[in-house]
Amino acid sequence: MATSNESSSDRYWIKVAENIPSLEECSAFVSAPTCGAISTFVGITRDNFQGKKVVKLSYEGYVSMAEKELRKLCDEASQKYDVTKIAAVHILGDCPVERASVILACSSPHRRDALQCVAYLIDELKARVPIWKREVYEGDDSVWKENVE
Amino acid sequence: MATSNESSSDRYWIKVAENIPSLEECSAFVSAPTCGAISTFVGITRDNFQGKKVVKLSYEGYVSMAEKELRKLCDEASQKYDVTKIAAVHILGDCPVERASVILACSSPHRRDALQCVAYLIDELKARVPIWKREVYEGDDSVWKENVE
Amino acid sequence: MSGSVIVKVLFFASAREAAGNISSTDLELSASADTASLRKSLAEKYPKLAEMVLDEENLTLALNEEYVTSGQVLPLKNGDTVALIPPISGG
Amino acid sequence: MSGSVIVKVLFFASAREAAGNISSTDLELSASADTASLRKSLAEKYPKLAEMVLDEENLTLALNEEYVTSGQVLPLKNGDTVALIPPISGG
Repeated sequence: MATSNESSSDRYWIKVAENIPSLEECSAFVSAPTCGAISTFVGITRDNFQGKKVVKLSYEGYVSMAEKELRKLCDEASQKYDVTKIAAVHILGDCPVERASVILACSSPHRRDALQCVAYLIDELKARVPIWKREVYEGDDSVWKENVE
Repeated sequence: MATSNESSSDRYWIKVAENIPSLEECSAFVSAPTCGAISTFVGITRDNFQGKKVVKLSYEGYVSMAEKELRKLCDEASQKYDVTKIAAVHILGDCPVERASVILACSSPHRRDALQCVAYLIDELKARVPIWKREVYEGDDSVWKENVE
Repeated sequence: MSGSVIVKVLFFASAREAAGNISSTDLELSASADTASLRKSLAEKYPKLAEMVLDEENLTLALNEEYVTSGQVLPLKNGDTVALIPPISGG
Repeated sequence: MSGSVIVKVLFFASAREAAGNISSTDLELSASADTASLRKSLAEKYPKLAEMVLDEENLTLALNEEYVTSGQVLPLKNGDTVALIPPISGG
């Protein structure tokens, strides 16, 4: 599954690229016989923002640092929560409406750790990982977004 | 996708049966152009419990009431959280190690509602939905489980 | 039928096993029957179920697919369905 | 080369646009250069970037793929990579 071009290990599947794995693939990666719970989060392009029609999001990243920050994040999450495996992938380039821009998945023996870990990961990703989103509206107007948190 | 045998509507996909949809199908069902977030939870058969090797779980349900309780649960969750669609499916019959027994998926414009909704759903499902789990160990010993929460 | 009611009783999981693997039965009860007296009737009819069915903490009833809450006593009428609900373990 | 250092500067998102769509450049700086003086050098070299690059709240630096925290001033040495990080918006 994970190729040598990807930042991965037996425990983590980290990827920041134009082609990212599907939700099913991320879920399958984190699945393990010792785990009773998998929790996932998928960030998706919405069709509207403050009354304006969104055509697509376009993502740019400092890829090497983004993957490095994601690895740190996974290490921290693994310290904080009893999780077995983590998938953390983020798209680059264009992301049309209803397409996934980010997929996070965690597995754990018990549900609370899996659920809390995913929530932690998306919050920290939005705060720390150097990736930028340009929101493109109908009529070709666009703006660089900022995560408010 | 949803057939006439299933308890569903445009908003909910509720199913308690031997054949349940996949994670991908649940995620696709809840996806909507207005939604920026999908959160999911998958409960899976683990291979061990307190040192004993688990061969499989076997689920039994009061199906009509289980689906009714799930619908009430979805209605409550929709009141409590800004969610757009919910999938809530639970397997009946045998569930071998690493197979999904329950899949929950929520979609929302923003992540916090989706994440919190899924956590709420699994907690309440475990407390209220009349489904029973028999844990079968190596050597054919088995026991009816109780959700402690 | 005046003077009695017939209710369908559904048995699940450990309750089904204790009742000799019966999944459901129709019971004829007095017209004044309620959920409390039903527990007693079941305890008499299925001795191996007695301890469980008389313990409201361990076995909940559902009347027409609605949980009967702890301490509640509801009258039964002809055609009602009562389910015996041992501790649940979905998920 | 004694007397100066050469650092690679990476420009992202709105910073790249303000620098005239330059993705990266090598800058020769004095041997005493640090992250604060780099901001000034960039402001001079790219006037349209000046307001942004001089505002630590609005543009963070990363030195060799590590964030430079607010108020921190780090020396630069030959071969360092400094990235200009506008407010991030991943997820």
